[in-house]
Amino acid sequence: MKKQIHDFQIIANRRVNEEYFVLSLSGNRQLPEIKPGQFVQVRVDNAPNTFLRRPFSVYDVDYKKNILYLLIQIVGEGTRILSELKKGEILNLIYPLGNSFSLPDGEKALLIGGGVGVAPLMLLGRWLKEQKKEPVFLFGFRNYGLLVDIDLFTGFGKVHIATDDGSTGEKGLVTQHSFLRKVTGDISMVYTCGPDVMMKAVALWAEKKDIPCEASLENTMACGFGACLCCAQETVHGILHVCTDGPVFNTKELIWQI
Amino acid sequence: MKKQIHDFQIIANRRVNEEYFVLSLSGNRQLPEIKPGQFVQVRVDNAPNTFLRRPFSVYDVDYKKNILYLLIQIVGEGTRILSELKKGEILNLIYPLGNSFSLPDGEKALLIGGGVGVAPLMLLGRWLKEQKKEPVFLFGFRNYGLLVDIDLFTGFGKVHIATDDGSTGEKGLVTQHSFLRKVTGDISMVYTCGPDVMMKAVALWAEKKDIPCEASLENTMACGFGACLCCAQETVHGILHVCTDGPVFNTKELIWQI
Amino acid sequence: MADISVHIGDLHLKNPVAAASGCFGYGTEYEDFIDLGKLGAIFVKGITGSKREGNPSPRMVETSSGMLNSVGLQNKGIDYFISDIYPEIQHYNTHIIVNVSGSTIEEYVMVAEKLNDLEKIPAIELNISCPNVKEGGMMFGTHCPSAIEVTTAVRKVYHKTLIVKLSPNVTSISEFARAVEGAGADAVSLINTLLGMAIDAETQEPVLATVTGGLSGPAIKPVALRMVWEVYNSVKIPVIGIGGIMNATDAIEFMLAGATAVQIGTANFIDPRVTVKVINGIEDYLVKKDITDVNDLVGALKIPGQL
Amino acid sequence: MADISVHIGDLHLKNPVAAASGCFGYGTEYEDFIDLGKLGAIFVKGITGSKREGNPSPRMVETSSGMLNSVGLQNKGIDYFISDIYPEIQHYNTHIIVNVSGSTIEEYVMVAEKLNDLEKIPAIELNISCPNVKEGGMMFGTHCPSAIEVTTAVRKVYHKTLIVKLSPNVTSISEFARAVEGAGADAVSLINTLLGMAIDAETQEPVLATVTGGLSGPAIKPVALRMVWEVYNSVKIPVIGIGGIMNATDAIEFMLAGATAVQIGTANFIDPRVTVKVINGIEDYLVKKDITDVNDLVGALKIPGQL
Ligand SMILES: Cc1cc2nc3c(=O)[nH]c(=O)nc-3n(C[C@H](O)[C@H](O)[C@H](O)COP(=O)(O)OP(=O)(O)OC[C@H]3O[C@@H](n4cnc5c(N)ncnc54)[C@H](O)[C@@H]3O)c2cc1C
Ligand SMILES: Cc1cc2nc3c(=O)[nH]c(=O)nc-3n(C[C@H](O)[C@H](O)[C@H](O)COP(=O)(O)OP(=O)(O)OC[C@H]3O[C@@H](n4cnc5c(N)ncnc54)[C@H](O)[C@@H]3O)c2cc1C
Ligand SMILES: Cc1cc2nc3c(=O)[nH]c(=O)nc-3n(C[C@H](O)[C@H](O)[C@H](O)COP(=O)(O)O)c2cc1C
Ligand SMILES: Cc1cc2nc3c(=O)[nH]c(=O)nc-3n(C[C@H](O)[C@H](O)[C@H](O)COP(=O)(O)O)c2cc1C
Ligand code: FES
Ligand code: FES
Repeated sequence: MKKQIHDFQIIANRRVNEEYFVLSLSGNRQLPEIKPGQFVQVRVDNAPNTFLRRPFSVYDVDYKKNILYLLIQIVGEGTRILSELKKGEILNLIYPLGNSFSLPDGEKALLIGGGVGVAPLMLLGRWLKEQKKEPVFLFGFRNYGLLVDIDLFTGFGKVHIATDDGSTGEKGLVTQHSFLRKVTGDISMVYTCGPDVMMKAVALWAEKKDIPCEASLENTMACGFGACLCCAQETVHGILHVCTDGPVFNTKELIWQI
Repeated sequence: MKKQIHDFQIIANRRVNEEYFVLSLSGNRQLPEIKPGQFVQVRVDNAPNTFLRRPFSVYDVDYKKNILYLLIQIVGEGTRILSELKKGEILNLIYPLGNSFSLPDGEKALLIGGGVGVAPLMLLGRWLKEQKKEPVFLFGFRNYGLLVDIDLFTGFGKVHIATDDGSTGEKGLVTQHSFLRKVTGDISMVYTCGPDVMMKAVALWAEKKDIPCEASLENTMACGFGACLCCAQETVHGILHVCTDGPVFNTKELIWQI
Repeated sequence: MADISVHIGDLHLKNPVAAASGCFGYGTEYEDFIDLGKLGAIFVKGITGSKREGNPSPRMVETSSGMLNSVGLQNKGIDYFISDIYPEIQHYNTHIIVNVSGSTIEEYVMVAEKLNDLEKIPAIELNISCPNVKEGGMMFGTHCPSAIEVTTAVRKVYHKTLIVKLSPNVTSISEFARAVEGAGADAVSLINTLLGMAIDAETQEPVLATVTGGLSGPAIKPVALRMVWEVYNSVKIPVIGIGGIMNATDAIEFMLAGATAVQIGTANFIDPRVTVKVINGIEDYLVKKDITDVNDLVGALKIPGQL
Repeated sequence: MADISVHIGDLHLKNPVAAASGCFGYGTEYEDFIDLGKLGAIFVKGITGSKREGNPSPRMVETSSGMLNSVGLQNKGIDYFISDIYPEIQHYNTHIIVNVSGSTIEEYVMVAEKLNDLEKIPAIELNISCPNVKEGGMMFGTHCPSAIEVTTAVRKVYHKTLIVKLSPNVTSISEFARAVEGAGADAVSLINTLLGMAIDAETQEPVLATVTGGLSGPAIKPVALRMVWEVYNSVKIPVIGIGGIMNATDAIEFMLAGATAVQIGTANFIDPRVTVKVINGIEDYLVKKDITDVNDLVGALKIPGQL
């Protein structure tokens, strides 16, 4: 898919919770096909300290309405400024970037997300369902207040939840969730996105269960389209780049940085 | 007067014409006395390329309502961003800075301004009238569309106008205005603010007529309060600084840069 | 319309705007965004004698109006370039200039020699200023005798246009410019990145895995402009200006300071179409200023009080 | 509460935060904004043997995340300082450190000698790195034998704490640090401004009347941090870190890199209260990190993989 650079209009900025918001972006031309796992590079204007673009996974796409959704957590100046943008304001995007998740062999797939790492799993869930697969979600959040659009995810498959404080779902880490203990042979693929430690634990679990596992990684990115070689990821094939060879990697190929 | 640094709330941003706007700023404490000719240093937030503060003369002060007014021309990024600020937004100011215009010996004073250089002449006009003096204004603008608040100035004294294209008032430069040819002995002081060339011509005219003349100068300023020594102005007393020794200078003391 | 073509030694560029090495991949990465044929030249990324993995992650951190990188010359080596990359890019309707790096003089010479034979590579840029490799790299660019030695050695074997890229991390960059001019360089390009560092106060660790990295972007523009002006006043060969160029005005400033051409690096990451925008902007400027030949800008800086 | 006092040689500072020379006047300019007694020290503006007018206007231009200045050591000379300024500022409840400049070694020596006798001036900072004067200034800071010579000469006559301020416009700043350490300096401070230039593409003229000027502000922070870290690893005397510090986090980064104290320059123009905010921010950081002595931060940078 040809990479594009365009202005989008913000048609909604929905605050999901204290830390997260969803930007609904509408372009003035038909969106190209965007695959689950792909990301965009957003230029943050009017910001003294955000010189480079900011990468965000595509949360969801509505081709009929021609809307692209981003789920964003406020962590620094760039995301704070984005969180304050109003309907009608313009955002410049480079997209679609990166590779994408692959189709599972079997029917059932487990999508494990932590915090804002649930972002790429929405579009992935939608796609899996369209492909007549059966996604099951397992999400970890710090607490009830940080839950994200569970009703929407439920539209694609069952959602299991763990919270650090047990304020909803099971108490504890997502990787300690009882659902994982009950998994039998019917899960043909695990997808994961979230904090590194979580993804590593998920990858280990999947390896033990002998289920293929794909993880969506982050890295510091200057360009996002393969030109700067800044987003280095060690793999069994040598150093690859998260923005072009990823962000989705088969976890067996990864040499994780500690 | 002690220099202060405070946040002000924008209570109005009035577009005067295509290029100029007036910010009405309200502090949450009583304004100190601000003398005509003094200026403020404004921090421009959310601007990638305006690292330093921007200096603006005080256009007017309303002590009763505790409002400070700035008249600003859009010339670059900083002033553009200021022009887009909305009611309720916050602006950080250092003020009051610089010296001020002095009282004329006689009654009648001539205030000659060009373009946005009329800014300090509003507060000066108000003050002169309060001091029972008789200010007369002579203003030059590029054209009718760029006129600034003439009705307000008229409240303090008669206003004569020249425009480059003759769209209102006399056609030509302000220094060619017929009013200057008619001046007899009754003008005891000339004040001027505007482009350098205009102020030089005014100073020359005043010198010929043997009328004392004060000019409000600009310079590139990093601090605005005497700490950086960047705003150097050559004078007969050696190099002085526009932000502390000025911005108002007796034109006889100046060695103008060409 | 104004003539915007320039010469770097024998090399004719259709316009003075090139993409900087390490910031433009092999050009292919930008084909979706712009017509590469519009560029004056593409300086492809640093190539070494054999494959290099580059440095560990993190390799990048944003700084005020700039970024630090410690990529460290990741590339698959000259032979892979010749066998696998060159065939894919030789059709470009612009000059491909290869940025050559090495740890030893022999490595530079070997790579240069091999590039001699590639018909569509009319020039090389000797990178004696990479701050991100342990051996060689910047050492050659911060020690004058070494700079002379490597330039002389490459000049002996390389018969096309030889550009030497200078390091700003020196006391006198014009001393190096004069030295490599004397050693046979056809042009100098400057500046490479300034050696910098970033620290994470939370973790109390350096942000980059290599601790230090190279600073690029608008933060370094004032230093780059000054160095271009110094070098322009010290050598007779053409100067290629690099450092923090974000738009046409920046590029014009470099030309006024003495650059015959410019390279744009970091700005491509933020706007992959920036090179073409700069070309258009230079044309607009020439029209507005009624200048018929872009070469009239080169070193045209007017110093008040000087004739 | 954490102990935030530090030592620079024999000099005890109540906290590691000082105002940088040339950016803080004689302190008086900031009395309306902050309690000067809160500062670790004030480095007052550069003083020379006799009165200097400084450079013509314009002396300043804003750049991306920074500014260029070419003030050029405007001051009324050491005798005026002693007779007219010193009496006005000697009551400050903080250390006043005088930044000493000159065109010749004799000038440096003469000024230093006269400052010896001022009871309330416990230290001087030799400015061998001013890029904005034609003679002397940066020459001493970019030529190692001269740096040694001037330091040695001043050391002979000056008996209190001698700080030498280094220029970043050199190939190896640690070479200079070691040299002046050997010549008797009690501490080094770095960095002074990077030599830069700005051009107005409209007028095709340099923006500054002196053509070049000194770059300061956050743009130079990565370079300054790197140099502080290099110098910290090369000398035994304390290092004072300077360059682009805008807030407490920046100051802490410098301390982690090896600075025993820091100076804040340009940031004072934007927020005249910044020094006090940085002091408070360092205290908050120590509490949060459960560190009881600020000196534990100095050079505490953890390099992963190194012990
Ligand atoms: C492929 C990819 C997809 C991502 N998808 C999402 C998403 O869907 N939703 C979401 O909220 N976040 C996502 N992120 C992370 C997001 O890019 C960062 O949170 C954001 O760039 C921080 O910007 P800031 O200015 O607010 O923070 P800064 O003030 O710049 O930094 C705050 C923190 O964010 C980290 N960070 C800053 N820049 C980057 C960068 N370029 N890449 C990675 N980390 C960075 C910093 O190390 C720091 O810890 C994704 C990152 C990548 C690489
Ligand atoms: C004492 C004083 C009082 C002033 N009063 C007013 C006023 O009442 N109303 C008004 O509209 N303008 C006034 N100015 C001018 C005003 O400060 C500049 O127009 C403004 O700083 C430009 O900011 P910018 O970011 O929009 O422009 P930039 O993009 O920074 O520059 C645009 C132009 O403005 C000039 N400029 C930029 N910064 C400064 C500066 N710090 N000092 C002087 N010139 C500068 C530049 O040289 C350039 O020509 C005053 C200036 C001074 C020194
Ligand atoms: C990510 C990155 C990689 C770079 N790699 C190289 C390289 O391989 N060879 C080289 O000579 N310069 C390299 N450079 C330096 C640039 O070519 C250029 O000299 C520098 O970035 C300054 O220009 P800029 O500010 O426009 O980026 C690299 C710069 C960056 C940012
Ligand atoms: C306007 C200005 C004037 C300066 N004058 C002096 C000086 O007289 N002596 C000196 O040693 N350094 C001088 N400096 C350099 C500063 O002390 C400091 O080293 C430099 O600005 C970097 O720090 P900063 O980025 O915090 O400003 C001056 C800097 C500025 C901006
Ligand atoms: S971010 Fe530039 S190559 Fe990946
Ligand atoms: S602007 Fe700093 S002294 Fe005048």
